[in-house]
Amino acid sequence: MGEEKELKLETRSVKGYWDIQYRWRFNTAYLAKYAQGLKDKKILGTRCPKCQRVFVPPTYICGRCLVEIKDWVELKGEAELIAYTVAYSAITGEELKEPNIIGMIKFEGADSWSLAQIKEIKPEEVRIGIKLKPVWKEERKGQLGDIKYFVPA
Amino acid sequence: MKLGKGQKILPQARGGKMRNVAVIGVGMTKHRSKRRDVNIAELVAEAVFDLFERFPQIPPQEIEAVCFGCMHTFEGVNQPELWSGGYIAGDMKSFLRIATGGTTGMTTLHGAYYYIASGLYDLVLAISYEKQSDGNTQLGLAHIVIPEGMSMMQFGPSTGMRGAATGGSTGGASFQAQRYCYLSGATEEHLAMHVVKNRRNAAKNPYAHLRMPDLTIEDVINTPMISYPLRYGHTCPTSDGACAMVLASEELAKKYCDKPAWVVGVASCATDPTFNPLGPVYTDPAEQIACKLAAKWAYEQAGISDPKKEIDYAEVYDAFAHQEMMWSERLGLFDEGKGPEMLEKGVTQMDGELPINASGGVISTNAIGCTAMVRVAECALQIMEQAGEHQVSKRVKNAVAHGWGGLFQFVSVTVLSESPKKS
Amino acid sequence: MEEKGITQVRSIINPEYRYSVGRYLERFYQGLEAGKIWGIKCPRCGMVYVPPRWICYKCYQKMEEWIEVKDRGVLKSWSQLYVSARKNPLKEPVLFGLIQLDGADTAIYGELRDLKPEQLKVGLRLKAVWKKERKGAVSDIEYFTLEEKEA
Amino acid sequence: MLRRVGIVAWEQSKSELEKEEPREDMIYYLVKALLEKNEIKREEIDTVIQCSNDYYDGRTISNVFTVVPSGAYLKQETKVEQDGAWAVFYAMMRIASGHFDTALVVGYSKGSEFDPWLAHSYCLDPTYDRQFKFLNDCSCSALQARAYMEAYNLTPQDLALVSVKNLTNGAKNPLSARGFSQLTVEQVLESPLYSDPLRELMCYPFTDGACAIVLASEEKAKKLTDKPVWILGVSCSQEEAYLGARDLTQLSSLKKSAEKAYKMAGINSPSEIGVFEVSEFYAHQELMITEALGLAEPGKGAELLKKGDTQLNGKHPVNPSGGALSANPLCATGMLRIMEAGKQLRGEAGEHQVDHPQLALAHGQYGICAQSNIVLILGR
Repeated sequence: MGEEKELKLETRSVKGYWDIQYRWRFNTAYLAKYAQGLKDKKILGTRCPKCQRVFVPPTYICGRCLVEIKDWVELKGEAELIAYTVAYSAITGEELKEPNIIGMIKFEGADSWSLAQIKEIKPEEVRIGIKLKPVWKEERKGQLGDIKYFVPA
Repeated sequence: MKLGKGQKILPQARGGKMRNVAVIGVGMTKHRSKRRDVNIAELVAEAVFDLFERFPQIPPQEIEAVCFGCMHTFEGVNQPELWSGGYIAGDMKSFLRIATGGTTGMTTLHGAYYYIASGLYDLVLAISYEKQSDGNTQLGLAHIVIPEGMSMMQFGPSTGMRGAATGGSTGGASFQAQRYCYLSGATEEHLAMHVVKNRRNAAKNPYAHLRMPDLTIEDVINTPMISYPLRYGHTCPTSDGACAMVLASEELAKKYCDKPAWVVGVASCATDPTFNPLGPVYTDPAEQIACKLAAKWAYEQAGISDPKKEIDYAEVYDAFAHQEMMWSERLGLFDEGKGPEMLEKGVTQMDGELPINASGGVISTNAIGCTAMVRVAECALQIMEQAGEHQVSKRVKNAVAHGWGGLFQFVSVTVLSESPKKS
Repeated sequence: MEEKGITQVRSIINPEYRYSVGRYLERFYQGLEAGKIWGIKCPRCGMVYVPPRWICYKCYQKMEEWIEVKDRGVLKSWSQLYVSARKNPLKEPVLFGLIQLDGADTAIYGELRDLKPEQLKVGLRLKAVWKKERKGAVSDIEYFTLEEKEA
Repeated sequence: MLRRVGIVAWEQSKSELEKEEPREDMIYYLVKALLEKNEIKREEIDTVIQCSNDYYDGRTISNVFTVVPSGAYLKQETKVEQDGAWAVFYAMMRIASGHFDTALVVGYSKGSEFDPWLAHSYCLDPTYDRQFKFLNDCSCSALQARAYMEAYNLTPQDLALVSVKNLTNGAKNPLSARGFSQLTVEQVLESPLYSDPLRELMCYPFTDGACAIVLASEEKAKKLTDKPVWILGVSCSQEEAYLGARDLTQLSSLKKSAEKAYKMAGINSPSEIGVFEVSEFYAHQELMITEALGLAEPGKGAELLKKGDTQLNGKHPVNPSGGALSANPLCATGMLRIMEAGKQLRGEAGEHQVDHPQLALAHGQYGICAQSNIVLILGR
């Protein structure tokens, strides 16, 4: 083995599967509270009691301090763009109808960043540092999708 | 790097006497996109045979332990060291199996290092592989977040999740790329320049996958944009391949090898995910605090106080076109923001002052589980002067190898040297 | 955690894999298709492996000496399976075993049919029953059953 | 070994057949309890070794989201994908090398959230073995059980005696997942047949659980606790995978590991060891394990058991905690054995405490039919 012409040899294939049926459990209490806040146009985060860092979306363990986070804070809706990408094709490789701008944004008063879709701006006009604001759905159901996307403030 | 209150960086604990460990043999399979002529165990065996053929003075029967690594969900074989053990002189030997995402290859090598450094063993084989043509890498990678993602679906898809569902692994890297370009001023030409450099280097390495001696910057720039700023030509291939290394104690290294490459610094560091489509992200994906820390610890161990002067060669994990520039800065090889300039000046070329990825790097070859080990293997070959056609012009006294993985959160660093550590 | 909110979700994606069998099993499967069983012999210890493989695990030797073995042999171990790998009851229990073929030093798996569990013992002589239409897969040997006495 | 390494603290999540607590919470509370009870600060931990398996977790790179709850943030973290006892072994080597003074090892799995037998069937060669749909963890072990029983004329009653001993011991261990204060051989032999001769009560229960252990260098161990448990000997080895080529009547790799570990610990005979905590995933394996460890001649494991030697109050108590038949949270199982062995040495095992052991043995295994084995010898 190892010779160039042998490397190209095709031997037959047999199938195999990863067919375990998982029954994963998750602690979603924090996300539920965050989603509920969105219904009232509130952006909620959690604050580490020790290092005071604020996380949005909320998390419940601070890795740096190894403590459980129970304190909640409400943030203003304004956010700053930290990094972004413009997707031209889907995960499947298909070309998208129109380019999709996704930003990493930081809410005012938060120490963490989150991902957000950005609209009403041309890809070539996007700049790091621009201020963004959420566009809310008219009928909010306490779902993550209650924020439709973000637009320049 | 900003650290919170009360956060101190732990120095490496110092024991009394330490043991010197050296790389005395390296073997690899030829990496190709599809190796359908062999099965997984045979692919692994091929790398080990390559090692014993290239370094015939190492006796296979003297191997005491095997450290084995791969990302087993990509191929659907659970703990493949069990199956492969009988193909690699591993019968009745001590086995350790390590998996840490993209860094697996290097953390596996670190396992072999500690086997010997502990004083328990003297001759250890480290192996890593990936046979992506057997499996489904995209689906495998998606399984990093599928469970968490599904748990969130009761709250509906968020704006970010909808967005992040595009681009696969590139989707995350493109934020890092964009952020890095913003911080350093790297341009589209720099990204392409890096790809051209490395794939031309790969043309000199028969074990590499994408070997393109005539690639031009225009060729790269003309590939389709996947996710700004990354184009198709800016991403690594998926390869089948395996890598094997033999590590030895000082006594055996001198017995079995004329010019061993000494392992003088090993370190790794984990943070929380720095790209996470589901939850909050705490740190800049381009900042890579884990890399800075791991490098600091590894240099300290190696007694290197100024990597800019003392490191002669580097192999870094450049899965995407911006990463070689970024990592070389984070590893302290250049000042922050100087990566693009160094690339432009040809400093990192095979005949430059600080050649990086003469093997062609990850952008030319990526069999995920073994990629990080190949970085160390290539550094070792340069020090041992066994790299063949891609041996760099300058003499390599100290080299640094780097691996990266997880959700942009694990970094491992290995420093090799032509002389053992003074103990 | 303080607020209870445990969500349970089930997996829905099952990745599929295509394993290339390599040159050694390729020849083995080709043999099955032709109604032959190929083994391979270690040049050092002389052990004959069925199914064939590249390397002898004991001697770390590459093997190239192909040996055809008989489609009959002796039972080494057996079991009757009542539940699936997910612990769900099977419709019909499956009787299966490890059979060492004449000329081989290792055993192969096979289903056992037309046999009662009480009849089974180590060393029992069995023969392979081949499928009429074979496709170069393990299922080409449909099952093993009692070897009739030589006439 | 360059320096002596001690076990200074341990903690386990209660093993349960089904735990409501999600993975991250289980790990966080476990590590938190371990550090707080033993007054160890997170800053004092130099390296963290996790032990899990992507197939058990159903996640590629399963440690991605457990770095934070395990306290590994900004530490030298790595993940061992075998049984937890190997993770302890690796932690020990890391400390012995002089690079680290302390290590935290965390092993866990949630058997209620995946299909362990199916996950183990993926260990088989996919190009041949896995093409036979009847092969899985249990049915392969049944082949091993049958081959072993045939070789030494053993009966299902002999296997049932192992279940009776371990499951009644398990009832004395408040943290185990399965146990019966009263259990008879008949009851074991009436439990549902899975793969002949293995019945429900002869197979390990799918278990949720986790274990965390802190190790330290000699100097540091003495600072962290006044009752460290020292690792005196350790060895692991792996035999051939293909069942058709293996001698299924004995555990060769365990035999070799035990011999090496005894030598390292300076032990001439296993009878010097006061208590044995072993990973018997199936009832017949405990008999094979006692033989491989040298407590009994080949084929005489059942006799040893019938004599009462391996009982809680016997000459060589094996699995006073109830063993893996009482609780088998994969990846944590070997660590539980180490922890239980440590508890026995410290005299902290409670109702299942044996009489003043000076040395203890912990055994871990993984792979189909205990293909890979590790032995640790512990002492005060």
